[in-house]
Amino acid sequence: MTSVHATTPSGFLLVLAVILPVCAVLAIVACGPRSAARIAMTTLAAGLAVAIAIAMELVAGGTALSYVVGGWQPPLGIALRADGLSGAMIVMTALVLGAVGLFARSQYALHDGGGAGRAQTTFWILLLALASALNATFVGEDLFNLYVALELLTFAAVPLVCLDGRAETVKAALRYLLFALLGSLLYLLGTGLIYGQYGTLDLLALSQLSREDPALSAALALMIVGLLAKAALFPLHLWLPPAHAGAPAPASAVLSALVIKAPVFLILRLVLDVAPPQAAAVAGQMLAVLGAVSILFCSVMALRQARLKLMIAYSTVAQIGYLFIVFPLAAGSADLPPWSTIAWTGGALQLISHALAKSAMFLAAGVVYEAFGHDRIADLRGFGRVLPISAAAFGLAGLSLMGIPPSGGFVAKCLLLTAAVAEGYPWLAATILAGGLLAGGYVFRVIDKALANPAAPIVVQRAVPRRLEIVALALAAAAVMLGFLPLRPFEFLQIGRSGVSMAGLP
Amino acid sequence: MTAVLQPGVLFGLCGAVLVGIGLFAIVTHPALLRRIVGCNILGAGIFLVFGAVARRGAGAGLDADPVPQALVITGIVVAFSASALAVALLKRLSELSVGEGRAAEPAAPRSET
Amino acid sequence: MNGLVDIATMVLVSMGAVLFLAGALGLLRFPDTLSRLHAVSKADNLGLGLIVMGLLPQAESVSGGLKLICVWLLAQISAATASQLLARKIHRDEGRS
Amino acid sequence: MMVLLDLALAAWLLALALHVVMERNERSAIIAFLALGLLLGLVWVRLAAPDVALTEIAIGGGGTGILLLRAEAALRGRGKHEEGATRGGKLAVAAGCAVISAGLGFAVLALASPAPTLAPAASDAIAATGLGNPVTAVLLAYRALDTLLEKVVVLLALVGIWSLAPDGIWGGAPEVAPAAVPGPLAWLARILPPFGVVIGVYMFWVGADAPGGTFQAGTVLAAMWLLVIMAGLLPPPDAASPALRLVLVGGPALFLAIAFLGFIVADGFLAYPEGFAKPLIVAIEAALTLSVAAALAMLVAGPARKAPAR
Amino acid sequence: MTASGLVLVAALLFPLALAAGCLSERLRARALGVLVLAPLPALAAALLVPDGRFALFPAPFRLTLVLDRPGAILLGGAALLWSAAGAYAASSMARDPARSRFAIWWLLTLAGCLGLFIVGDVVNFYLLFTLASLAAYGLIIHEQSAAAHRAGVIYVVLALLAEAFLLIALVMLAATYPDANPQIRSVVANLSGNPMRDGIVALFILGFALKMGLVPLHVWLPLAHPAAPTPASAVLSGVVVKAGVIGLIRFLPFEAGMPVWGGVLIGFGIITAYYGVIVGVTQRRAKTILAYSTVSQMGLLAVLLGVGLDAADPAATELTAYYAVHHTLVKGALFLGIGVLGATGGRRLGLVLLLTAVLALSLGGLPLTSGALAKLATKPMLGYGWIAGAMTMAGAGSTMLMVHFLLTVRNDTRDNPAASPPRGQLVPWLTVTAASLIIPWALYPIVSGEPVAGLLQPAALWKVAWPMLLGAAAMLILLRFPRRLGAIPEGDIVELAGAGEPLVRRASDRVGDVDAHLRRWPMAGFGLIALAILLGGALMLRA
Repeated sequence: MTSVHATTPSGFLLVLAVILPVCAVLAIVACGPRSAARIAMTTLAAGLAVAIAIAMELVAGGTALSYVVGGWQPPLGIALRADGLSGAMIVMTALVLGAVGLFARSQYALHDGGGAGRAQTTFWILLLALASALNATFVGEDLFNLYVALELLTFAAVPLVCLDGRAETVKAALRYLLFALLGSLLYLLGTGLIYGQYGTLDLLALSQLSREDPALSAALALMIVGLLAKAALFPLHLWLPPAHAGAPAPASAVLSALVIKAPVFLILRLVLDVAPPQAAAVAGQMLAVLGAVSILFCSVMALRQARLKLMIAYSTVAQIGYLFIVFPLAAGSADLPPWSTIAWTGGALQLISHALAKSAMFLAAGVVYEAFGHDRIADLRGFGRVLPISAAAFGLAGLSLMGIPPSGGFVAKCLLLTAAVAEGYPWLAATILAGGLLAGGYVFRVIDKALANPAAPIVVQRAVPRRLEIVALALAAAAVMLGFLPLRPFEFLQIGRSGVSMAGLP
Repeated sequence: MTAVLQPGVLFGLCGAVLVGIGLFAIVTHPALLRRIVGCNILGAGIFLVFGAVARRGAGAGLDADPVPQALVITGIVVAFSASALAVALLKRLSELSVGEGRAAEPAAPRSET
Repeated sequence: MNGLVDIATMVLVSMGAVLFLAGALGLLRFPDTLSRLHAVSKADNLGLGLIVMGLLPQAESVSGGLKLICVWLLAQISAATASQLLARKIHRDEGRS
Repeated sequence: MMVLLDLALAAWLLALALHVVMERNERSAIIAFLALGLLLGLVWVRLAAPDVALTEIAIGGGGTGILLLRAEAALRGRGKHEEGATRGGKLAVAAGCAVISAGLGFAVLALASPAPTLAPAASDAIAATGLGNPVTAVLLAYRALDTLLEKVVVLLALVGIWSLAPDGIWGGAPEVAPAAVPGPLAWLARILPPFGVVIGVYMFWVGADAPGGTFQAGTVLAAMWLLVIMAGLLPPPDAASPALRLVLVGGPALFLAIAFLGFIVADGFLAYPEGFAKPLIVAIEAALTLSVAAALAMLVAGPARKAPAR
Repeated sequence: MTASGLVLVAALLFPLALAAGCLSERLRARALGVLVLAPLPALAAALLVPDGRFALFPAPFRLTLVLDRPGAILLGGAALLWSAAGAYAASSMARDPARSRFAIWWLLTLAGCLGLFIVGDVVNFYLLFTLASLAAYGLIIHEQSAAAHRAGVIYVVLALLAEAFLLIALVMLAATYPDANPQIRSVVANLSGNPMRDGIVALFILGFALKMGLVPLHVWLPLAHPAAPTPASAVLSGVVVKAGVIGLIRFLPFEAGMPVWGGVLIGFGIITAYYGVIVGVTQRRAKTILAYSTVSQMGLLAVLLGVGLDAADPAATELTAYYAVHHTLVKGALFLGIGVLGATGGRRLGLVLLLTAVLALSLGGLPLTSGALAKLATKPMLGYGWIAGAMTMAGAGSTMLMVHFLLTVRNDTRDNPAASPPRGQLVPWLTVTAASLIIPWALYPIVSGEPVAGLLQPAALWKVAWPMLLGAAAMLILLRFPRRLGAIPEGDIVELAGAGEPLVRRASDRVGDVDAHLRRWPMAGFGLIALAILLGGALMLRA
């Protein structure tokens, strides 16, 4: 193997990012529910510190962080590696999880006094497991290790869906589990084929070894489609709306904001790092078509929804579509590798700003649900009077989804649009614009209700602590703040990328 | 032709067919329990492909490459955990909908989604 | 000497195999569940016993032989229990119907 | 001769799999699936993978089988049915599956030749671990991170299953034993466990150097424990009971502790200090075996049905 | 940074700072009172800052503020109207329970609107344009009536559409440009070399025409402007529509000229000018009539810009700005006047009516008023061809519409001798009225380059007087057909969209059906298999 991972001095941070939450899971299982929330919050804070440390190391060093686990070099052993994109993902994950943790701490403390009940304890365990699984996905370099991480993710996400134990959420969870399982099995199958062809599962090595051959083609097709099933891209989105709409608000927030990003991230790595250039182009075109259809179709579906959370869930499927139209736009060229293109930055920014905006939206919707006991949009007239902060959070997050300046979503869409125009993809440009209009439609439907005069005096069923609303607002504000990034390729996302001699280049 | 009859190839092909059979069961069978069984068949087929890969990689005094074999062991445990979770969900769902069915809808509950 | 042992092994294992075959035939041909059960458990117990006996001389070590006997014993126990449980179930089902 | 056996095995395997899919009666299908598990065990032997064969028979066939059988019994008559595919849909899906199988077969046939392998690397590196079984070396040394995370997966599945209990009885015990324990079962539960425990410990112990290891041993132990509980000889444990939780967490915790120890005394995370690799690995395996046994048994037992005895 | 630079920054940031201040409870309670102050820095900038250019905030923000002649003219008039309308609102809405919310939307719209006149870089132009567009929604729906909500919905849909057109146009404009956020001037100068220039210009015209309300994209305007509270109507109709005008001024290549697109603008402008009159005379509500008059006047502005584009004449932008500022002040004063008239009775009523009549007829070109000045100033540019003739006839049409308006408001006033308008409303109205009469005189020599004395010649007077008389006469004839009233509903062709509604609904239902179908398990499973085969097949064939 020509490529050798070498542990960098601060590579142990990657191990910590993956393992710290695992330690906390074990501690909660061992110690019982009493201290669950405390352990979880401490760990999330530590996770944020680790994430920031990773980002700072990346900026300071300008190269990727690597860690060879146990000193066993790949292909026999497993390596972890974080480049700029991974670093950004890790920080985003830590931020969103921290905010959701704060939200859940108040919310779950609300329901019963001790916070030692079934849903509470399980929630904290699953949240920490999610943190570990997401970080493992973002830093994994080994395809099978990534499979285990994906399964960990699924197993943490599924019980979150049916935390409230109602029949319909259990049904949604089962459907989610089966479809995700199907997806990860297809991924595993592809892993087997790749091992059989190249004798390694290390992504760095594969990026140099991969050639166009039938085994790799079959493997890539299976893996990408399997991951699509987990990412719920149209037309494989059957499980997402009921699952994300049925889960408790903090769970929906992490599911929509973070969990479906992990398979997307892996598809990105497969297409850009593993697939040979021609194959990457073919797969990229197909993914872009699916992404475009997803944007248009599911935005219309979001417009049609009568319930707030279902609307947000459909909007997630639509927004995921934007991440897939990046592939042909970021194809790059001989002198401009993909990660120097503006589309690469736009895609990454879309990923991050959607995570922030969507979690804010779900949390705000959770506050609304908690306050009114329902989330039927038609009956929410004037909720802005009662819950002004939540309405503001929803509105700000909506700005980002619509791509209205100044917001992260705007910068992302503007970059993608520029790329679409410059690369000669008018249909993608039209899709981006139409998607923005439709998003405007469904966000506006809710805002209009929030500002309307209530038909009858509003009755709030349960007072919601202000803290909950402020968490949602903070996330939405973060999504808007991203809009002050400059409109150009972002250097941080290129860290560690140039080291990979690119498979996508001749 | 004889190459196909090597265990390393034959059972790989066998695994490929099992994958198809498992997929068919998962997608078309109306009973949820049988879909879980289908997942296990699909899994078995995938593991056989791994096994074939391992067998082909015999060398250095070993009859097979130990790495894919170890992966399969991990995979089997994960698949079992998945089945257990799915079965538990299924049981819970049936309990819940029986309770509901008595209360609300006497007719056969038709799936809502 | 060796030849004699080998012949004994062959004979015993073949008889065991025949018994298994008979059991299988019974499973297919007998009219009702209880008699099928009877055929299978009888033939299998005996067949397995014969096979194990036949293989014993071929064992390379004492512990290997012990393992073989363990296998037979465990199979005996589990088959007996399983047959019992099945028969019970059939009995109860018939009583109900 | 062996080719014929292989062909027969393959044909039988496929026929049985088809039977599992086509059979109308749920119970028969599941029993056929159990048989499929045994058959797969044989196939794994033919693929020179005794470790996998043991795992497949113990977990893939046995564990999953009992899980499914229990589920079938619990669901009988009210199993959830969703809409199936229409006739045309079935045909289309069947055609699609056939194409996938064909493509996959083609890919398998087209795999690189000579096959790339890590067998030399694995056997070269095994000296450093002091182990004799390369599969164990892969699981607990080279790719120990996978194994560690996989333990968390199992634990998480258990947490997920436990979370399905109704609020009031969360933390209670599952219901495993039937209302009236049949005599033969009770008899078996008295006779078998001593054997089973010996076999389990043996499997774990030889795992370092010969086929066997934590999963296989853990499954046998789990089966014995379940048997005893099913026969009503021991009560099922409360999910909240500290002893159970400690056993569950013990294995991964020890694993983690030794992994972190690697930072101080060896090259880093999950690295074993030279010369101590084997004893440390055996210690990890011992703790993991117990954890796996407890976790697998609880996975089969399902969520709580009785309020915790507090 | 120089003093004039500071003033420019203050013009943009002061209203935003006030809006931010409204986060505090205490300030929010008094928010209505500061509305009059918010545009003062902008007014100061328009008066004090000479032609200047100040780039502020280097990378990564790159906010550039530029004040040129057309920008300054528009900024001054707009700031004056905003200030006066703000004072009016402080009085008329003092009892409104939702006044603080109104004030926040007001400040945001104001910041966006005034900022547009001075911003010099592409990204911030778009940002402020969006701010002005979306914040205006809050003003439109303020009264919360069903009509207001309907107007708001239609407005937002079209505003977002305009945003989309502009965004793609800006992206296409800047895509080939190395700098991510270039100056508007430099990209427009490079436009002629851009292979996509026709598409870009078409999209700009589409986007800004939506904002201006050119037919057939005007439907939101006659619905939205009357729905808002009176002071908001004044600024919406007076200033916010000018966002489209300044957009066209900034982004169309007047130096290089584009005859084809100039012709398009002229065509749409003339159609709009007549269409606004024709539909306007059928309306019953005074505010709606004024809104249609705005539509018609925007058509005239489009013609002016079209002529400039056609002839590659940059001076057209100044003349357009001059015409626009006349319209800003007059239309603002007319809307405020409706409010004042409603509160006036007795002897003063006649006086107020007289003043209103002068204002109204000014739009038609009453000699010695701003309207006459604007028409005379633009005459030379139009030449003596058919365009000039069409414009003159449009002036006659304006007179018709204004006579109709005057008759309508006179009918609406109830004679209540005791009523007298509060000073808080009267003074702002009088201020705007006075400004509308005086400012154009002051600007005339600068813009047209001719002395004011020329305006007093009898020939010049007659030039503007005869179309007026023609219009008035036509209206007298039209009065014989009272059934025309109400013949065309407010928002005219938007009613046609209602016919399309079942179609849209059916399409949407179809999408829902498809979704339900796709989300069935076997279907999704089949989708998964099919995708795998497709992708695998495509990859293998390539391999």
